[in-house]
Formats: sequence, structure tokens, C-alpha cells
Amino acid sequence: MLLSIFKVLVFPGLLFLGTYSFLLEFIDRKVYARMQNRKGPPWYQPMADMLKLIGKKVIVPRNAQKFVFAALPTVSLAAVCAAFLCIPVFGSTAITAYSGDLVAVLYLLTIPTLCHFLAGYNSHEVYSTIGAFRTLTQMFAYEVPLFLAFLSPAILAGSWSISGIAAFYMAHPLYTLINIPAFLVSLLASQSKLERSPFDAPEAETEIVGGALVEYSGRYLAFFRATAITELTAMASVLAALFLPFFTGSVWLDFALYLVKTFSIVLVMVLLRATMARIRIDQTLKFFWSILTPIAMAQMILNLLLRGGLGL
Amino acid sequence: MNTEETILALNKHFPALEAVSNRPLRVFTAFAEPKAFEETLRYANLTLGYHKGKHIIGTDEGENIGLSYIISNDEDVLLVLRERVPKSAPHVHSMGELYPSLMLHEREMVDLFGVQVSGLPEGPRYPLPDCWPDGEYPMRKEWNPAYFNKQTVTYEPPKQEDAK
Amino acid sequence: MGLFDKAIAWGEKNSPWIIHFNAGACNGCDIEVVDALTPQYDLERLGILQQGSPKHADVLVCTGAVTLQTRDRLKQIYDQMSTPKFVIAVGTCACTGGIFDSCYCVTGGIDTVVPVDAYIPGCAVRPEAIIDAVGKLLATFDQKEAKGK
Amino acid sequence: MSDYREKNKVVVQIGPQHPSLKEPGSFKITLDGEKVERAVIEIGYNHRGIEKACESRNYIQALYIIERVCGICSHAHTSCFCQAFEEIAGLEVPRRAHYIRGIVGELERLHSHLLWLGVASHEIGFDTLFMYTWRDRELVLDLLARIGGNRVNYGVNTYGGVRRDLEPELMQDILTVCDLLEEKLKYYADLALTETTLIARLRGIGTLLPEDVRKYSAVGPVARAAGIMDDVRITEPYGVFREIAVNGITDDHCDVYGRTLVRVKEMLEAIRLIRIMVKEIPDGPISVRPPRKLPVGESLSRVEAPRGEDIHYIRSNGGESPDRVRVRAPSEANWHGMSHMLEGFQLADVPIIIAAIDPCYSCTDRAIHLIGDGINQLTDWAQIRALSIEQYKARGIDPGSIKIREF
Repeated sequence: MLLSIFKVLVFPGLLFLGTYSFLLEFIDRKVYARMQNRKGPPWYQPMADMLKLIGKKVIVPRNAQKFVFAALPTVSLAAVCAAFLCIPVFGSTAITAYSGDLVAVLYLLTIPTLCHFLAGYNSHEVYSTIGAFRTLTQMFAYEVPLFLAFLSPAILAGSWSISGIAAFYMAHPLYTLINIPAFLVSLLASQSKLERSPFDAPEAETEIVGGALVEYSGRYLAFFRATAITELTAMASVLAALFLPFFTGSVWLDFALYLVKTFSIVLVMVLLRATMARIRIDQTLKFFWSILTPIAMAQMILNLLLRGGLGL
Repeated sequence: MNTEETILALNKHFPALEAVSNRPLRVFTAFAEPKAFEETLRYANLTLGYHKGKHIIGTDEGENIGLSYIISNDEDVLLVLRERVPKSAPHVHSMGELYPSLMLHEREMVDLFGVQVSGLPEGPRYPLPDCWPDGEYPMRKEWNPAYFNKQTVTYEPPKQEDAK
Repeated sequence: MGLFDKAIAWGEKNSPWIIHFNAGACNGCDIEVVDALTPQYDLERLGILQQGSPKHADVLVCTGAVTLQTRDRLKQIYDQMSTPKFVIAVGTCACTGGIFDSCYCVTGGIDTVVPVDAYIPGCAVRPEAIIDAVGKLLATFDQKEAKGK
Repeated sequence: MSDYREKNKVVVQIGPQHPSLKEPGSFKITLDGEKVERAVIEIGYNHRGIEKACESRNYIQALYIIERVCGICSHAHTSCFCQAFEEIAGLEVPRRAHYIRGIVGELERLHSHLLWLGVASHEIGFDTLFMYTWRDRELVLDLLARIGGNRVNYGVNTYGGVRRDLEPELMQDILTVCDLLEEKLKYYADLALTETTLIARLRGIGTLLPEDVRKYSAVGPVARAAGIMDDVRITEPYGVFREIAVNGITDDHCDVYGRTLVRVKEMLEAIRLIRIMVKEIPDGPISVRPPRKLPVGESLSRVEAPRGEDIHYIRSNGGESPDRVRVRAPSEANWHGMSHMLEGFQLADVPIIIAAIDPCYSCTDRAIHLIGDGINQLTDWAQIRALSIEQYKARGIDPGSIKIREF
């Protein structure tokens, strides 16, 4: 009992999630700065930002409901932390592995986007409303290819639990090569889900100032920024678990492999962020619907045929 | 239509202008009355091909205000046409339909010199700030910035100044 | 909880987010402020990020002599920022109104409108001066915390 | 306009404080969904009353104020002002001074266009290009600091010539910087031609067709991107450009992408000009003693600033201080077409279209209040007037305060 509490709260659970998210955010900003041959922030920068934001006074806009305004950040952070528990981090099985936890993780990861929309809509300010509506329109863009891309390895593996999928691919490592197109589609879709450039129209700093979070300040803003970085860790871990399931037997070696995998996924995301301009919201929709969704659908059909044909 | 041809054409049609050019690509004319000025401007725009509206310079000529319209054509000859308007009744027509780009400078003349230009589209004060006191025209010579109190945004010239 | 306040003070010291407002400058100082954020002088190593909305920022970097038109807008932006907040007047025009002080439309420096914490003189202030001023301002955070502002 | 359509319109107020605007300017954009339907532009926040200040200062002090009209094109303003002064005074500026003015002018064009390329890519979220261009710009700024003593307002110009001379090793450094910049600019040139997301964001927005350019009399890169050759260095050569020919750069995209190409090619052209000037610079004095009092007269002088044609007017009544000084900055000419350029495009394009004319508000310190009537519906004059008066009363601005007598 005590060990499972320790697992949930400390090691592969929340405390590890927090520190690892800070580390990933530091890597994200440092590599981004180094790509622009700037010096980039010191290693403790994410902690300093978070602590400073917690210390600042909170200003609640007059015509926003106070309770909803305060609840949204905590709800979105809780959703992401809950999702993280179903992802295998230490070894090939997650802390709470049950059949169907892939679907649970996907839905838990959409809660922050909804909270982002409600935050913008609730503060009744022109910029935040436009940002909020853009968050929703962008959600329609990436949601379908993301889900298709995530579910295709599950179909091939024949199980809905992430740990089950990881175990299947551990047994048949060669099948992971089939899922390469789904990996690329889900990489781009998660880049858009995390609202990182080139798909960051919803919080385009030079157009609508801050997107949905314009009116937030103080610790609520700190929680929303924490959600953003923990969501980055969660998405990187899901991508690693589904599309790069190379596990050795020993638990510590798997954990080291997990770190390497998520580290490299974040580096690829930083490369995407540094080399492209932000494209408009209608171009994002066109790009996702006309290019990524067909690929994801083709991948899904291929996996279904393989599943049926090979009789796995 | 280079400089010499412009001067010839202008002097033939409007002898009162005494169009003269002290250097290449520049044609200066004398001050004219608003009525004659509008005719010249229309003539320059339609027949002489001066379609580019460049600038309007407001000058304070003692008891009346001078408006110099600078227009140019494809050969980039700068033609300066001027009109003189008494300070007591400074009414002018807006040349917006001939030169859309000059509406902006006409709007400025309204604020800085107090020239009343009719036919300008409605709009807030420009270029002076919204809190500027009415009836104060800073670019006129007698307006002295020293007597303008910036904190309370009021203009109080000392009494004997008014008496003079 | 002394430790918690100390941690927040440390956080404030290391991540001052700035917001830039030009209250009627000749934009010489503005391009120098942005210059300080670009590779040669990169301010991000001190943890400084440029933010768009006043609510996200703690340091208001103001350039230019305050013209009558921008006076109340400057006040609005200052009020929207959440405390603890600081104001840096960048450039001679911002400190005292500079060369435009006698013009009829200029009401003088930034301090005629909002309380200013740091003045950086210089007509077209140099990015090195901005970095030095930010360093000094961060140092004053401790005295401010000590005074329990 | 049916009331329902009017009500669901969103009016977005961009500015006066906005991350995409480096200077105060406010834009009331009426949105129909994401599409910009009506744009109302108000600047004038930077109006400091420079012209009145010049009238109460003698000529040397006036030069200081003219230099600070705008921080980026300060050299263009001072050269134009000095030219007007020299024309009235009849001063004969030595050839070497013309060459030094030309070199500093082209260096300023380089750093101004690099600055614009950075700010424009920042507007469309391409921060890497923003950082790269501003890193290269530092080379030019350090050069200008060595020539004029200050990175921004270098104060090289004075009446009758220039204040600083160029030593041989400084000229050698100018050439090395030019070589370094040339190969970087070639990289940016083909980046602008091949980077798909960059082209996707810049192509086809903010179009200003040649007939609109003539109607709104736009100048500089905005006119040249529409195929109209509008370069004062060619139409009315001044100073060093009487001896060195400039081959004008035009483009026929007529949109923001065209302006980007024109500016990048102009930078390469500026480097070529600098190399020629440094090679052929004659020896001799660098300035002539100007008179303290200017004889009675007036003059209108033009210079090709980085943003377009810059016109200065001086009228002197024989005293020590100018009787009337008038500055027509290039950005001012480009503002007229702005609300026409904004309509019909997305909100996401508004910052980049505004940045595309490279507005220098401090140059302009003017405001335009053109109500672009985006709705194509026949309304007669009285209806438009009534609608606009009621519109402005709703926003607390009573247009009645402007006493415009109706004829």
C-alpha cells in the first residue's frame, strides 16, 4: 500500500513529473535559444518563473465568474497529472495499467484544451475570446488525426492498454516499423495540441497578445504554465510509449531508455518550432485535414488489414 | 511635361501665378485667392498630369494663413501652388476627391492653424491629443508655447499680452 | 513562512518579465531595447522575457517623452500590471523629457505620470546600459523584499 | 447595415500598446469572423510638436531635433535638412563630404532593412530569422558607432559637409563587413524564395495595385513592389548619386511578399554602392564653414530614406532661426493606403501588413482617419455622415467639436 502511494506521489508519479517537466522546459528553451545562437536561460529558469508567478497578485477581470476563473487552472493541471499515471515510465508497465487506459489518457489530455478555451471565453475580453475560439478551431484540426494516429498501433497490438501495447511490441519489435507514418502524424498533431509554433495561432503573441490567457496573472497563470509543460512531458511520454517501444528486461535500463526517447522527441519538437513561421489558423486546418488525416486513415486501414491478415 | 513646359502652360493660363523655377524639377508660384487656386489645382491635376499629391505646408503670413500644396507628376517635377486665407474667416474647400492622400494634411491644417476645411470626413482630433483645448492653434506665430500649462492643459497668456 | 517568501523573492530576482511601451519616443531607444533581447546582448540569460500583456509582466520598460496623447494610456497600462511591479525609464527623453521637453505636446519624463524605479540616461541608450540597469534593479529587489514592500 | 450584422461584428482595438507595434499607434479593426472588414487607423501619439520647436531654435540646435524625428532613419532626415540649408545658403559641399554622406546613408539603409526583415519575421512568428537578422545588423551598428560615435543617432551630418572623416583602416573594415553581410544576405534572399511557411504567410496579403499606389501616392518599397520606379536617387540624383548610378529594383508582386523581395535586393544593391563609394572616394576637405544667418529664401529638398521619399521644407526670413520647417516623412505617404490594404484579409495578417510598409510612427507623428467603408452598398453622403457621427458619439468622441461649416 505504502509502496504504491510512494509510486504515485513520488517516483514515477507527480514529483518526478514536476521535476522532469521543468527539465524538459529548460531543454526546450535552451536549445531553441542556442539554435538562434543566443545564450539562452540558466538551468533554474523554469523554477524561477513558476515561483515568481506564484508570488504575484492575482487580478480577476470584473465580468468573469470568480470561481470558474480560479478553478480552471487546477482542473487542467489535475487532468494532465492523472493522464501521466497511465503511461509506462519506470519499466514497461505503468503505475495504473488497465485495459482501455489509452482512451482514458487521450480524453484526459483534451481537458486542458477545453479549460484553455473556457479560460479565454470566461474573461470576456476581445483578445481572449478570439484566442479561445482559435483554440477550439485548432482542436477540430488536430483532434481527428491525433486520435487515428494513436489508435493505429493499438489496433495492431490488439489491446487498448498502453502497457499492453508496449508488451506486444516488446515481443515483436519489427512491427514498430509499420507505424512510422502514424508516428510522424502524431508528432505534428501533438505539436499543434501543445500550441507550439508553427501551429500557435491560438496564443499568437504578436496578433492577439496572449491568446486565451491574456487576463490571467499570478498563481493562476503559474498553474496554466505548469499545465503547458506537464502536457509536453505527457505527450512526449505517450509518443515514446506507443511508437518507440524498445524495452530491455531490466527496469532501470528501461527508465534510462525512456529518458533518451522523451529527450529526443522534445528535441525534434524544438527543431520544428525553430525552423518554421507561424501559419494562420485557416492554413492549419487546411494542412491537417488535407494532408495528415488521409495519412492517418491509410495507416489505420493498413493496420486493420495486417491485424486481420496476419491473424495476430 | 518637364519644368519648362509646366511654367509655360501655367503662365499662359494663369498669368497671376508668375510660375518660376529656381532649380531643376522645382516650380514655385505666388500666393493666390482660394477661388483662383482651386481652378489652378484642378487644371494642373486634369490637364497637366500632376496626379501625385505630396504635401501641404501651412505658413503663418502675419494676418492671413498660407497653404502651399505640393503636387508632382510622373517626371517628379515638384509644383508648389499656394493660396492665402485671411485668419478672420479661414474657409477652404477640401481637395480630397482630387488628391486622396492630401486629406490627411488638410486635417492637420484644421488642428494646427485653425483653417476650416469643408468636405473632410468626420473623425477625432488630429494630430493634437484629444485633451487639447479648443480654439488653440499652436502653429500660429502669436501662440507662445511658454504660456501653455502642460499639466492642466490650458493656455493662459499673461493679461498685458492680450491687451497688446 | 520565511523560506517560502525567500523562495518567491529568489524567483522574482531571477525572472523579471518586461513589457515595452513607447510613450512618444523617436524609436531610437525602442530598437535598442529590442536589441538587448537579440543574440549579441541576449537578456534571456538573466531570465528576461518580453511579454505582450501587462498582466503577465512585472517590469514596465518605458521609452520616450510622454506626449499628451499617451499620458492616460501609460497610466492605464501601469494600473493593469499586478504588483510587485517596477518601471524603468529608458533613454534621456523618458528620464526628463530630453530634447523635446519644451515642445508643446510633451509633458516631460515618465515620472510625471507613473512612479519610476530606475532611470537609464542616453540618447539612444546603449544595450549595455540596459543590462547594467536591469542588474542594479534586480539588486534592489532584495532591499524591497527586506522592506516587505 | 442591418442591425444584426452590425451587432455580431467584433471590434478589435490593436494598440497603442501591442507587442507587434514597436511604437504607439492604435487600430480599430472591425472583424467579420476572422476577416478584417473595416480598419480605422489612429496614430498621432508621437506628435511632439517638432516643427514649433524648430522655429524657436537656431539652425545648429534645429539640426539636433531634426535628427531625432526618427531613430532609424536619422541620417536621411539630417542629410535632407542640410541639403535644404545648403541650397538656400548657396554652399558648395566638397565631393568627399558627399561620398561620406552616401556611405553612411547606404549603411543606414542596410541596418534599417535588416531591422525591418527581423521585425516582419517576428510578426509572423518566425523568431529565428528575427534573431539572425538582428545579429547581422549588429555588425553594421558597430561600424556606424565607429564612424559617427553613436549606434543610433550618429550625427555625421552638419551644414556644409560632414563632421567625421573616414580613416583608411575604417574603410577597410567597411569592406570586410560588406563581404560578410553579402553572403548572409544571399542566404536570406534564397530563404525568402524557398521557405514554404514564410511564403505562405507573406504571399497575397496587403496587396496595393499600381493604380492604388498612384491614387494614395505611396512611396518607397511599397511603390516599388507594385512595379512603379519611385527612387529619388534615380529621378532626382542628389549628392554622390550624381556621379554613381543606382540601378532601381522593382517587383510586380504588389503584396507583402513583393516588398520583402524588394527590400532584400535593395540591401544587396546598397552593398554594391558602398563598395564603389569606398573605392572611388576622393581626397580633400570634408566640410565648408556655413554662415550663421541664412539669407531670405525657401527650399524644398528630397532624399531617398530607407522607407521612401523624404521631403524637407525650410523657409528663412534672414534670421538665425528658421521661419518655417516642414517635414514630410516617407511613412506618412504610405499610411494613406493602409486601411485600404488591411480590408479583406485575416486578423492574423494585420500586424504583418502594418509592418510591411515599415511604418515609422515617430517620422509620421500624424494620424489618418480614413473610414474604409468595406460594405459595398450605395449610401448617399448625408447617410454616411449621419452614420459616422452616431458611430463616434457611441464611442464618446463627439465629432461635432470640430467646427466644419457645411457649404
